[in-house]
Amino acid sequence: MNNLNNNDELQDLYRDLILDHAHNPRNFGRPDEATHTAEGINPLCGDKLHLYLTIDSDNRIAAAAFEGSGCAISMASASLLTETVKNLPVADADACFVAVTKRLTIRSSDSAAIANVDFKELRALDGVRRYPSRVKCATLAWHALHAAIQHPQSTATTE
Amino acid sequence: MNNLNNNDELQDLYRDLILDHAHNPRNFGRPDEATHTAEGINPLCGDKLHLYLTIDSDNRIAAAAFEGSGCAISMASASLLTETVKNLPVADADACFVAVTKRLTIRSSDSAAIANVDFKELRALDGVRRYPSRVKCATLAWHALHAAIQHPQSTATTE
Amino acid sequence: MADIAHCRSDFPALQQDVNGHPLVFLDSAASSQQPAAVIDAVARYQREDHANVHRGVHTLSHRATELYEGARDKLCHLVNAASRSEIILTSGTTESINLVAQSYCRPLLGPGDQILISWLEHHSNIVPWQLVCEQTGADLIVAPINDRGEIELDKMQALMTDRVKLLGVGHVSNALGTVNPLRDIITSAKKLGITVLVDGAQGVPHMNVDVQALGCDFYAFSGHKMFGPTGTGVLWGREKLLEEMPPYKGGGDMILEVSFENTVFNELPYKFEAGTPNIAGTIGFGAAVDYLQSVGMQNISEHEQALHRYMVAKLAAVDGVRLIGTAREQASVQSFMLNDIHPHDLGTLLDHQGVAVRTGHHCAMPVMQRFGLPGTTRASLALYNNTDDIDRLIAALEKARQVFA
Amino acid sequence: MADIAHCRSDFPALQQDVNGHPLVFLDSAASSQQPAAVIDAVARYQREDHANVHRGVHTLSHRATELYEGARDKLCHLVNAASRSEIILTSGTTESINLVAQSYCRPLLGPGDQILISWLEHHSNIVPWQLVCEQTGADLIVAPINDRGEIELDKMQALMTDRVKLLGVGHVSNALGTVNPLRDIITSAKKLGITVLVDGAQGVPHMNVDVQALGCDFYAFSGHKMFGPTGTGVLWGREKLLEEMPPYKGGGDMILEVSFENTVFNELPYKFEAGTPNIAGTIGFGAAVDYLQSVGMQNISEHEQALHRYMVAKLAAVDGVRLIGTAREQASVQSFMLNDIHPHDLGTLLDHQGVAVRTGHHCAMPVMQRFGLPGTTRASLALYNNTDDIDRLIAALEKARQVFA
Ligand SMILES: Cc1ncc(COP(=O)(O)O)c(C=O)c1O
Ligand SMILES: Cc1ncc(COP(=O)(O)O)c(C=O)c1O
Repeated sequence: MNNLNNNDELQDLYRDLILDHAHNPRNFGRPDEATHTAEGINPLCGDKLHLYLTIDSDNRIAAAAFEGSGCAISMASASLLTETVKNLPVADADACFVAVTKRLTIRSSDSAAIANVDFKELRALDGVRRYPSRVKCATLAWHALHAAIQHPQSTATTE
Repeated sequence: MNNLNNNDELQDLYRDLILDHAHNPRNFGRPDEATHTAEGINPLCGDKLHLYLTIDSDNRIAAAAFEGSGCAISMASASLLTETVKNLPVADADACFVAVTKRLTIRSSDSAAIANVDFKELRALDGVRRYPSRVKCATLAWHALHAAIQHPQSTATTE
Repeated sequence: MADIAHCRSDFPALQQDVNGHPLVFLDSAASSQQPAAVIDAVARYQREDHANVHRGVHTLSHRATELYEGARDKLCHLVNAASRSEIILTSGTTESINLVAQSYCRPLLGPGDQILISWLEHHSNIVPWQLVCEQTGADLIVAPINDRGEIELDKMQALMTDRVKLLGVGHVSNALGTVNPLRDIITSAKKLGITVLVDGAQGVPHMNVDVQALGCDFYAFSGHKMFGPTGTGVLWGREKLLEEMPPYKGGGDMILEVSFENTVFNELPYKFEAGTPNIAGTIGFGAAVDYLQSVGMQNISEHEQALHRYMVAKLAAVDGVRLIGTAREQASVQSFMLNDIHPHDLGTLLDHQGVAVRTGHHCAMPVMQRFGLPGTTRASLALYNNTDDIDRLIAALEKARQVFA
Repeated sequence: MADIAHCRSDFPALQQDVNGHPLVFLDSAASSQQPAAVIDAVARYQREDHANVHRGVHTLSHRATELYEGARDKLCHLVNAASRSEIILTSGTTESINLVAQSYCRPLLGPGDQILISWLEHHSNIVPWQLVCEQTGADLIVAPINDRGEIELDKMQALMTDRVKLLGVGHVSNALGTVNPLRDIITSAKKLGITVLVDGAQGVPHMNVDVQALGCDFYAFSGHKMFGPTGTGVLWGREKLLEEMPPYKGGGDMILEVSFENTVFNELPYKFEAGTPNIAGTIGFGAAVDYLQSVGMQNISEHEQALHRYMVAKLAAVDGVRLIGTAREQASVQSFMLNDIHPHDLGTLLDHQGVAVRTGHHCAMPVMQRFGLPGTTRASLALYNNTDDIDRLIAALEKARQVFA
């Protein structure tokens, strides 16, 4: 009933790295202080998260944390996000938002366009590209990042 | 393009008697006095007529007249109605309403059920049975008759 | 179990592979598949008989009107309405309920008045009342449910006072499958003269419904949950109430006469049907009624009940499965959790194995909040499901557990 | 005349005999026929891809959502909306206009305020305003038309004051074919800051529509007048206005979050789309847009204009024919009278010869009153009509005159 190919694909989506971040999210919790916050809501999944950023006077992200609940994909993506943007200049972090959302939504043939961003661990999210209905889960935290950078207090949704 | 059969059918609907009544309606106009009146509206055609009855103390229809505008079928039917019910006891007139509406709407095999009413000139309306969308035109005045008998002042529609 | 196994082959959508596996469709509570008879009735209408209804004297217009009004007659008989004037054709349950909220309640309500619903309701039987309460200053009050997912009848009865102007309650919960004790609820409400609307979106597809026997005042349902097309639905209402209500929308067909001084509304049911209706969809809805009746509502009920019992037993035996919704009377809908796997992840893992379930809040967020869950996984059955489908679901759950272990 | 003669064979309904004659269909303004491509798109969707949209993670639900939202994108491009958030999917023009009346106007209007329309309007662009005026105490005022059936622009302009809160005007009159001078009307209204709704039910099927270039605020149209299914339609609105409007109906899909304390509405366009939408119909609507664009709106316009000129010349030459509606700019719709034959009798006589026309008031009773007529006979053309159809109409009229002579 199941063929190998299918199992491969599933394991591609739920890679160990994803499951690890989902089960043990990094930088989870509400920090005492934050200069920028955003709420992210994905009505499809009922995913809901708060992203907290501390942007210092150099326009650099000194700290990033999140809180919330959702599916493994959205939790892992948020966890990976906090690790990725920490210590990045704000402009670079926002570039990551563009790069990640593009990477997950455009066809692979176009991927050259975003080749200049270093994805490292973020590649673990690639499996989601085969599951269009789950892309929103993976991009939710990134939309919240973008919203927080634009407006210190805001709400982002994926619809 | 036209076959005989078709022309026959059309001439069956627009018989000379119908066209005669439509062009020269009998008992047309608003009488000075009437004991029972009803308005009939057929929103499909925009047909609109007023029926005026004078019912005497014997419960007999002493006079019947109508006023209004509409298609040839509805005008002819109203004209024929006024001639038919004049001098009839109210109960017999109401029986005509039942008989005519049934005759025009039920399948011919059932027509035995209404064989006891004498249709005379009303047979001219039979052609309408082949044009279900026009049956309402032919029955409008009869619905108004029934309404007027039930409630001295009322409105009937064919929807 | 009534033998209606052959019905499955009537449904073209079920004869396909999804993600390399024969499709197991367990999402009929969201929207059911259509038998070929319905799909073909719609296509045939469009190929042969289409024209606008009601106002034409030409042949196609007449045929379209006959087919469209014929569907109304079928729906009238299906729920045993007193007359076809009581069958208002709408775009679905949601619109039917909004019609009652705006046309019946809005002119009636003021501060101090209340609308009573239950904690089990679908958003379509919550938000229209919230909107009209905000518009009028009335209050929405809510009867609680117990841990099995049943309305607490005594608490609901305690909330019934003469301040309550309308009680809105579902026939069957789409999230938990609970069949509500409509007779008790309606009897209590009627003692106080409270008008009752039943959200029957999940009732009509699963059981014989007789609106006159139920004793409610309004009953709303959708075509697409009972093998008919989307964009179709019914509001049944008592003629006396419908007569007194002002029209909901204005437009063509709902009027007898329009002038700038004075507009005369049409008779029932047309007073509530403004504009060109969903003609093809309604004809398909009529064909769906024919289909349901040819299989037999009683047979459908028995088949679904037996299959539901089988599914519940199998699910309960899966390591880590927790059933959500364990009402003593349940339709063929079952929500559950598997360990702490988020329903959406589980949905993807099942889909990957060709098993289609719905995951999330099922448009019943208050129910989810009541159980402290972000959502559930829900398997819902229709006449075309069989024990193989359940076995496939169980096997897919076992596999999912392994991936997340 | 653009050569699109081959298109006729795309429409199955036109390949039939009616009353022993090949069908001549001249009733597209009431509802158009569908090309096989649309009928098949709907049937294919039901056979292969159906599930409820938006909230499912399984494959069919995803496919259905993609197809449904894909249709929205096509409609967005068709009328050149600024964004897909501005395309509200409704059940038709009538619902689109009611939405604006209830959601935009009702909170805004009070005694002394006015809504301005023209004498040419369809009931769907009259009655919704009458209802909201009655609800709020505002007044409906009406710009007159001249004997050609054209809006008297100067008189309409004279009625535009700062008391007018909304101007509702048709793009094309369904009764008389008049193409209204939208640019002049909208420019004048905009100088005074008046919000403008265009009833485009008869506009989109016949010409290129660019809502941004028009400069109006709302534009409403129906699928079934442009070769798509019944029960589908669009309200286009400026995002800024739509953002500020409260929701129209409550239910599933139009909310982000529901609780009994606080319900958060969804973003545009979903805020206005409560409940399961007409999924199959909307997918068919998208297929109809594809079809229109494959033929080319410019080609369609030219073909219809040429054919309309041919028809008007032929009709004018028939003894006893009186044209009703002789505007200088007309779409391919023509009303007329033949002697004193009642339009319904004429309709039957034509139907009998296989010629389908619409007869009556065309849901525009004020226009009929203006011309002192109970109704007219109306022939309306679409891309699939040809000169043979017109010749058949003319021959049938001659015959009808003989019967009534
Ligand atoms: C000009 C005009 N406006 C509005 C409508 C109403 O459209 P619908 O019936 O599709 O809602 C129509 C068609 O009947 C029309 O021709
Ligand atoms: C119990 C219940 N009520 C109301 C609805 C709304 O029905 P629709 O979306 O067809 O308007 C549904 C289905 O979604 C339902 O299950």
